[in-house]
Amino acid sequence: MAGFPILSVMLLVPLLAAVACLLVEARTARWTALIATLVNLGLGMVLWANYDIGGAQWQFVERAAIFSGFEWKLGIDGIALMLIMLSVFLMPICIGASWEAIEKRVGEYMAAFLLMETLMIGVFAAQDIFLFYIMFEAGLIPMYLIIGIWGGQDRIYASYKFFLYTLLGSVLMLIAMLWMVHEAGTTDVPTLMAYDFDPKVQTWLWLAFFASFAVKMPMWPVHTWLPDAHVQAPTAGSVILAGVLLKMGGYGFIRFSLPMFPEASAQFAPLVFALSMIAVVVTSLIALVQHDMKKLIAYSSVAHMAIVTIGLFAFNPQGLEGAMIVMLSHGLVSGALFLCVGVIYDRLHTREIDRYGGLSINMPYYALFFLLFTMASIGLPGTSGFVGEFLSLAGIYQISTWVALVCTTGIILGAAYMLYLYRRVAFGEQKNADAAAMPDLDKREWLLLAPIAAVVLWMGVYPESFMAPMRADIAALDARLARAKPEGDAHLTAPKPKAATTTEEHAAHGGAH
Amino acid sequence: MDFVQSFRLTAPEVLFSLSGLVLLLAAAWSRSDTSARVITWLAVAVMAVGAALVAPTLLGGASGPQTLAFSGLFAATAFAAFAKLLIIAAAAGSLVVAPAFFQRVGAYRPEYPVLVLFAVLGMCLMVSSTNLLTLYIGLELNSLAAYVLAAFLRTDDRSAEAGLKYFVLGSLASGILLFGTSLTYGFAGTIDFAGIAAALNGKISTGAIFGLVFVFAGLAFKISAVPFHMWTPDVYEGAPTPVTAFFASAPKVAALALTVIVAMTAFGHQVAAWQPIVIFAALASIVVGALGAIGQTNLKRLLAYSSINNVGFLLIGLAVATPKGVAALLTYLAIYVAMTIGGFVALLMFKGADGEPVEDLRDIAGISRHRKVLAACFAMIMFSLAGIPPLFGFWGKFVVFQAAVDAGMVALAAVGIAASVIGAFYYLKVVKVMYFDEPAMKVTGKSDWMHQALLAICALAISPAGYLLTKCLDGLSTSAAASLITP
Amino acid sequence: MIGVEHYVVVSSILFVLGVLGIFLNRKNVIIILMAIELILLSVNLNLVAFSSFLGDLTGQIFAMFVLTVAAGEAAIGLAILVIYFRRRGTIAVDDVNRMKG
Amino acid sequence: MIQVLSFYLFASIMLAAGAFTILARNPVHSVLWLIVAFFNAAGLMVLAGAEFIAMLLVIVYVGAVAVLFLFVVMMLDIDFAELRAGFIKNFPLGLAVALVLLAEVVLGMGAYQAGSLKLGTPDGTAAAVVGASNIKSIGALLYGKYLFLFEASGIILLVAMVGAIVLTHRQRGGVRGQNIADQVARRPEEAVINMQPEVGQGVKL
Amino acid sequence: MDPILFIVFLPLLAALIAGLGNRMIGNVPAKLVTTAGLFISCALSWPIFIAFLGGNAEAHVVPVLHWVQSGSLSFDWALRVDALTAVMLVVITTVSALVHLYSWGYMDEDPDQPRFFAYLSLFTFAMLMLVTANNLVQMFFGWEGVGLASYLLIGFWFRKPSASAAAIKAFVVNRVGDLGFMLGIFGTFLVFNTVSIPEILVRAPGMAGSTIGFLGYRWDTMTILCILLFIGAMGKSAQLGLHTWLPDAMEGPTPVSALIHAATMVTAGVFMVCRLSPMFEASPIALDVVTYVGAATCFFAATVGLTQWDIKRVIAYSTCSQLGYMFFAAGVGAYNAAMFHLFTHAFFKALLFLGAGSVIHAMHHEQDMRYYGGLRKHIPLTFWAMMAGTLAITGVGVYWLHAGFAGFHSKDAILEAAFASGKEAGQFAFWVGVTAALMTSFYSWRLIFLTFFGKPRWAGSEHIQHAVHDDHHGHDDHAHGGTHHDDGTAGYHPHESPLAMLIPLGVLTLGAVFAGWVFSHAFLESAEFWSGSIFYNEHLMHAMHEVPLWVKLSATVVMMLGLTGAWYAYIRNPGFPAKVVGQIDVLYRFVYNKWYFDELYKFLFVRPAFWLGDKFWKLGDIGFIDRFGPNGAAWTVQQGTRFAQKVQSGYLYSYALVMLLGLTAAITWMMVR
Repeated sequence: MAGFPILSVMLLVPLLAAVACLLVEARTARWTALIATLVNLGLGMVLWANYDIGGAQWQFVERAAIFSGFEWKLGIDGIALMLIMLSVFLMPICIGASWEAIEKRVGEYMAAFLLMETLMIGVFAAQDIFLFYIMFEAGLIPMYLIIGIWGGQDRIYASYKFFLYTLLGSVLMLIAMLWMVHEAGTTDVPTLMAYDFDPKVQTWLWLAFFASFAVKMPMWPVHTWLPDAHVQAPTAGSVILAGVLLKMGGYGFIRFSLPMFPEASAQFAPLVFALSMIAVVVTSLIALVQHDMKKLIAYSSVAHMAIVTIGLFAFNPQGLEGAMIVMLSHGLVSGALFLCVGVIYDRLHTREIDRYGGLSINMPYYALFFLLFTMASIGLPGTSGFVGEFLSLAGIYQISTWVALVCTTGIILGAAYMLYLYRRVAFGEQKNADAAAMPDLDKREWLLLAPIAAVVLWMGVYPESFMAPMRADIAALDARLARAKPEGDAHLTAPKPKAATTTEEHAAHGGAH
Repeated sequence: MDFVQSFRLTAPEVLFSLSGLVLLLAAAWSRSDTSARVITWLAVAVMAVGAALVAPTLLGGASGPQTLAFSGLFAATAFAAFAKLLIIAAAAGSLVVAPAFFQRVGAYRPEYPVLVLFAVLGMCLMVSSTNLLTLYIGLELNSLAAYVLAAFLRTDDRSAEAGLKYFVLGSLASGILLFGTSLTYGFAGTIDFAGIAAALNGKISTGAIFGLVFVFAGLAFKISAVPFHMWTPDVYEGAPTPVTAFFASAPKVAALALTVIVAMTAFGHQVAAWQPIVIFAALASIVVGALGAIGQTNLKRLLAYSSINNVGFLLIGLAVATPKGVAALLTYLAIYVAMTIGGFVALLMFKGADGEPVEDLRDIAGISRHRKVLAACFAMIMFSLAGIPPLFGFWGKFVVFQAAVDAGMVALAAVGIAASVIGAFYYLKVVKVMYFDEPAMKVTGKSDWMHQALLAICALAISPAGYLLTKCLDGLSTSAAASLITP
Repeated sequence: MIGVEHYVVVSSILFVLGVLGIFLNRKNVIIILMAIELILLSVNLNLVAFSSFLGDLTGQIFAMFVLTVAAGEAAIGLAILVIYFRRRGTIAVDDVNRMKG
Repeated sequence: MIQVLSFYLFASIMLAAGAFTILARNPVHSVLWLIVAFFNAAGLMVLAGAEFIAMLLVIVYVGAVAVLFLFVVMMLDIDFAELRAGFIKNFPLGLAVALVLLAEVVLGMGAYQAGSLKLGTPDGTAAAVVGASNIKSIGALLYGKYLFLFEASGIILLVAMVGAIVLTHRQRGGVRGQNIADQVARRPEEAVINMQPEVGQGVKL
Repeated sequence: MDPILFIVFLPLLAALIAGLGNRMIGNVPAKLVTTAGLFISCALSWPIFIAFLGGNAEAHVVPVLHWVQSGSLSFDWALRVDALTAVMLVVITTVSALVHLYSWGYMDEDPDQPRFFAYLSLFTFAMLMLVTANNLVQMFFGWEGVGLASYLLIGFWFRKPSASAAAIKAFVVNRVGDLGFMLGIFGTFLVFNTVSIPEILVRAPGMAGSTIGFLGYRWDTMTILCILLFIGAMGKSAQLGLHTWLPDAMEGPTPVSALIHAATMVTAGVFMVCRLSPMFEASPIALDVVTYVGAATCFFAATVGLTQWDIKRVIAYSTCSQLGYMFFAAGVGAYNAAMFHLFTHAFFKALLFLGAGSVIHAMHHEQDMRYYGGLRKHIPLTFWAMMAGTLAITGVGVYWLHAGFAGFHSKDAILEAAFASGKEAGQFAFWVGVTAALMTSFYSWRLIFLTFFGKPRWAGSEHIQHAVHDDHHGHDDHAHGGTHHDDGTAGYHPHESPLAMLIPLGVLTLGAVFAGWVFSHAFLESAEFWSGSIFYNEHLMHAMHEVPLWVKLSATVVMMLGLTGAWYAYIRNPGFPAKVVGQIDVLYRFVYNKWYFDELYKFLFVRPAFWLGDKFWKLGDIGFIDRFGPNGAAWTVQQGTRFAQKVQSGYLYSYALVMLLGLTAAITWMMVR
């Protein structure tokens, strides 16, 4: 592997395929896109297989000083590896999901998706802060087009909202980055991660980064672009949006905000907690009253992302790893849920929950998959959702029991709205003849959902595969954060000597006879 | 006075004047369309030669006394060379697309390239000026040619109106500039930038301050910075499109370079005095440019506002008042020229079935369906103008804000960049119209190969591939800035 | 004794008159052109006065160039006015209003 | 004393003429007032010791520019009755702003106090040649130090000329010249056609 | 390969085969696979239990798979086998196997049988994972897994709106408990830095007296942890407050009710408390809480059970009530008694449910006891099975012989332990328990009398009419359907259930009759049997024997009273209940409506949730955030644009004016600077 610029190749493959897609007609474009994404998936596997767990923190590093002011520097750690894997895993599925649903301007559509893939991998692999920014921002363009061209009724509003909202969030981050680079004299992310900024300045820098990542996550109250974007985007667009784009916010926190500004992170943790708590409760309640499936899932995403943020700001390995797993899990699960919506949307062309009902009767396998992902979404143990949520919440409990309590109510509310959705879609009598006549999953849809289902279970039962590569990086981050770690409200006091005697008495009492 | 040395230093300008005269003669004797074309190409060739003459200055990073020609009236510094190259490129670009445009209405005449050539000459003087007089002569040479060019399509109502507005307001602006010049002369006792700088050091009299303000006001008109921007949308809309392309690019480069020269040399010790003005103008330009553009349906007007918007960002580079800021401004200018020329060329390619220009935003609805490449290029230009990475337009904003942040002007950078989001809105709108809306099928005309070629070049330059130029741009602009500001 | 300040005041007033001429007038573009000439005149007056009081001829040279340019400007301005009039049959400032927004 | 008197005379007449220039309803009057203003400005310049510029002003402006204005005014054949000089709506604002500007310039610079202006100090490179006349000194400078710009200003004039011609010069359209050869060569059989139209068909040309 | 692996994973395998194969493999193979799997599991479980009974088995842990390792938080998939687990294993696998078998008959006509059997097996797997958990998280896995299965099975007939509503209710209410459980796990991890149960139990006593922060207050460590965990147990075991899902869960097919909502899943809470008994022992306050909650539930559910008409609901409330017994037994420290009652209860309650199922089956899915009556002769085997169950639940037995039906041994032990504990809470629990026993006896006999005795009252039932109507449809004019038969049968002839249903009834009848007598020694008096798997309070066990005679006899006495009362009210003088009800109308309605818990919750939680959601959405997100955020910004920009366009008027003079304004402003600024 040594010397082979696998990350650059992974960026290049979809890029070239994107150009190719623009030039060929629909059928060929589909196949080109599929093959390219599969090739990238393959490369991702190679990457994972060759990733040396416990080896150097940054692996597959490539650098080329071909730009002024910043470098072409790529490299990954375990965290990035996992998110890259998520991206390359979801991409072929997205292409597959669009196979029949997209009929107009197929070449451009595929090109937009492939470009998106390049940029996503770029975001996670970039080791230069400005390269990261470029990739991070650039993703807006293809997504804007995807929502705007192939979206639903109100696509224009949604696409604008998506674009401008996220743009506004991230421009401030750019200023902060500029300042940091000026201060630290380097654009190298690993170096910056070890640079100690003045805690006073950290406050501002942190806020600037927060503006970007909070929007991207999205956190309450800057989440309102998400439901609109999701509802209007085509199925695959929603998948990629929920699956990967939202993760960029979390990735940003874990790669930038936390290691670069530990003190500010600690200082602002209460803010994050407050917003997250509100998000969990409020967006869950909102999800409860939605009539549009995608909107419901979108709101649930906000709630899940709040679990990510509290995990991240728990300042301990459980929280951090939990947050990462929630991100991965949510990427898969919400993606799959959007696919599930897409499956029936393709058949009936409505996302109105009330138009469906009793789908378990005519679409049993669909109902099964939908159920699995619903359960994963509400964090049923054994699915990926549980591991992440559990760790995140276990992490936050050590910092604040209040936050833990409020956010844990998310498991109740989550169950309520997801099951309510499931009930209205899959249970009950078949209300509409057209919905009742829908055929069950076809082969293509099986191929889309089954792999996700498999990974969801895999991650739920044996998350070690996913956590092992990240462990050292999380530990490093935890060590970095140690100095700013706030003391939790739940800390234990040693048993009082007097109490100890009572215990003994009690024990004696119990065992004397 | 060493004339040989002086002529050597002014070789491009001399070349432009002499060939301008020769071409004018040629124009006088042959009045056919073909000859106009030939003269156009000759003019472009002259510019190419001029560029070749300028280039060594830039590459050599010329600075200091040996760049002065004609008793110090003219300085062929690397800074000037950088600006000249951009000016020449922009002028040549807007020139080669002109014949096809005018030919349809039968209005193309050989004087056009000659006027452009003289305008370029004027701009070269501007960016090489070392004193207020050279500044004025260069400015007026450029302006006079520009007034004529604006009204060149004399059979067109809008063109005439554009010429009139441009002329009246331009004259007012040069009057303001001159008044400032006279005050500066009076209170500094000299018109040499170096002399002014020496005289206006430390605390200066209110008269000199007023001179400074008037001079900046006059220059602000030329670069169409708010609140001296009012002419821009009308003139850009009314002038023939190739002329608009020219206006939006070359004179802007010249005027900005000139502003930089004046600000950094003549008033180099008075940064505190002009900085707030520039900052205000910068932010106001960003905001007003964006706000004005949002309501537009005419694409030329929209691009006009966009240019106002961009000037705001460029001025941030100046407001920083450091060599780095100047270098950033130059870098941005280079990218800006590519974007602007590209944008207007694309605009020129929006033609109806009979070749009539399509300027209304609504008429390009859905052109992504039948003119894929054109739409893609225009969309790229729009995103680039909005400064969305990975398009190269981002880099311009990036360096400017980097300079600002490096100079400690974080608040300025933050406000500026936040305001840029407003601007993104209308660029998005254009893309939206082209990509999301149902086709209006108005743009059906064939494009000239020249247009296509030029658009391709510009599109390539602003594409992510443009980042490969960053090293080169950075090196050149840094040395150019250094040549201007000698510590 | 007449000092330079007198000249400055006079030329300032003239300058302001010229400026006023530009935007107070709404019927006749020609007047605007004349107002511009007034502005240039004020500048020249300033330059000459400064030149004289500084004992430096640069101001007068400058004034000469201003004169030259002003002549050229007048020619161009009138030419534009002529073609405008040809197209529109009016030179009322109020009518120079086809492009706005 | 006479200097002071003439200064105030010239200055006041000039300003009054300037005001009338912009206020006159008839453009012709405006031009004439403009000429008056120029003459008085020339007078002021003479007072300042710049004879050459003063003469130039009279020659160039009064002789050329003003006449050009007059010419255009006449040529355009404008209905002066319509051109009642009205004032714009925001006249008070404009006036106020202009006055503020004036006040600031005058007060700010301290120009209301005699002898208060602190001018710069020239480097002496452009000082008047001792003993030489104003015109000679200017000439020496113009063809010496400022030669380059002098040439450049020539190009300005050239551009102005070219521009003016390009804009205004036109071949009269719609004027049909006579081609006698064609007229002579025309034959009746080309001009007259005999047709036998069917009933109700009409003639197709 | 340890047999426990087969015991646990065979049901999973079977569930996967049946579930994924579904209609592809057909009904019979799916049923065969699952049922066979369970019987094998069952067959492997008994030897383990017997080995523990014989005292020749060691507690051991079988590792399966690494699960999670995050910082110091680490937990694996592992199967723990000890005496406590062994008890649960036999209960689960036995009842489950029998229920599988029973379902062959009961679900015979259902089109979705593979799905049903897959769910059942899946449930069994999850339950087994729960009881074999070696750490709290795996227990939670099982906890939630059984919740899922319960959800699926309650909603099995998902076309019925009530069924799917009940399913959601069950899941969500359980999640409320799980909230406590999760927080408990987090707290436990925080305190002990591990979630491994043995380690926690070893160190728990040492933690007494330490404090921990929770919600801004300092609490006694063990108290708060135990209470949090106990909230989880309350949810799963349907204790007062979180009980509302259990009666509704009867929407599921009756075998499900028997397996999940009587014998196994609902006892998970008791199991958990017993499993963590050393922890609870470290906190007297937590124990008191457990006692009071258990006692209150015991009483509450019994009162409601008195009034219900739906045969399954009566049994459901009875279950709820019995769970209360188990909890207060645990609360007073008699964990072994609790486990014993759990054990016996599993048999007789499963029997009651399956019997009820058999009745329902015979009565064509009519569940209202008002339309039963006189069934004794029509379905005698079911009758006798039900009788055995009722004798067991009411605790019929003879004190002096130390012999009686299953409930006699376990329930008496609980009451004695409560009395003997000497604690205030124990006294309270004792009296409540006795009262509840009286009511238990009454409603149990009421059920028997209403169902099997008296005259048929079937004619009023729509189900029956429906069935009759369908029967007659082919060959008879339906105009006279039902009116012909003055005997109240509406012409309907109930049939005894098929063999597949009767065999389980038979086996469980044996359990109901003998389980108490056979195992009471091991459970109640043998610390060796428990071998440390629970906190064995030997002191209390001794004290139990010392209680006064009247205490020992109290249960029997109240049983007799209840029986007599029921006989009087439903056989002797059938008009009597209506009269009594008429006199205590308010109280009756209060009890009949389940103390208005559902209404209260609907008012307190459900409606506000929807209302708030709607408000947060329409007023919060749309009306405020969007309106003043993005849309507000857009509006502001729009206004700015309009202004900019107005200024750009096209007039030269206004342009000049703007320039002049700019200039003047700059000058002014310079002057005032």
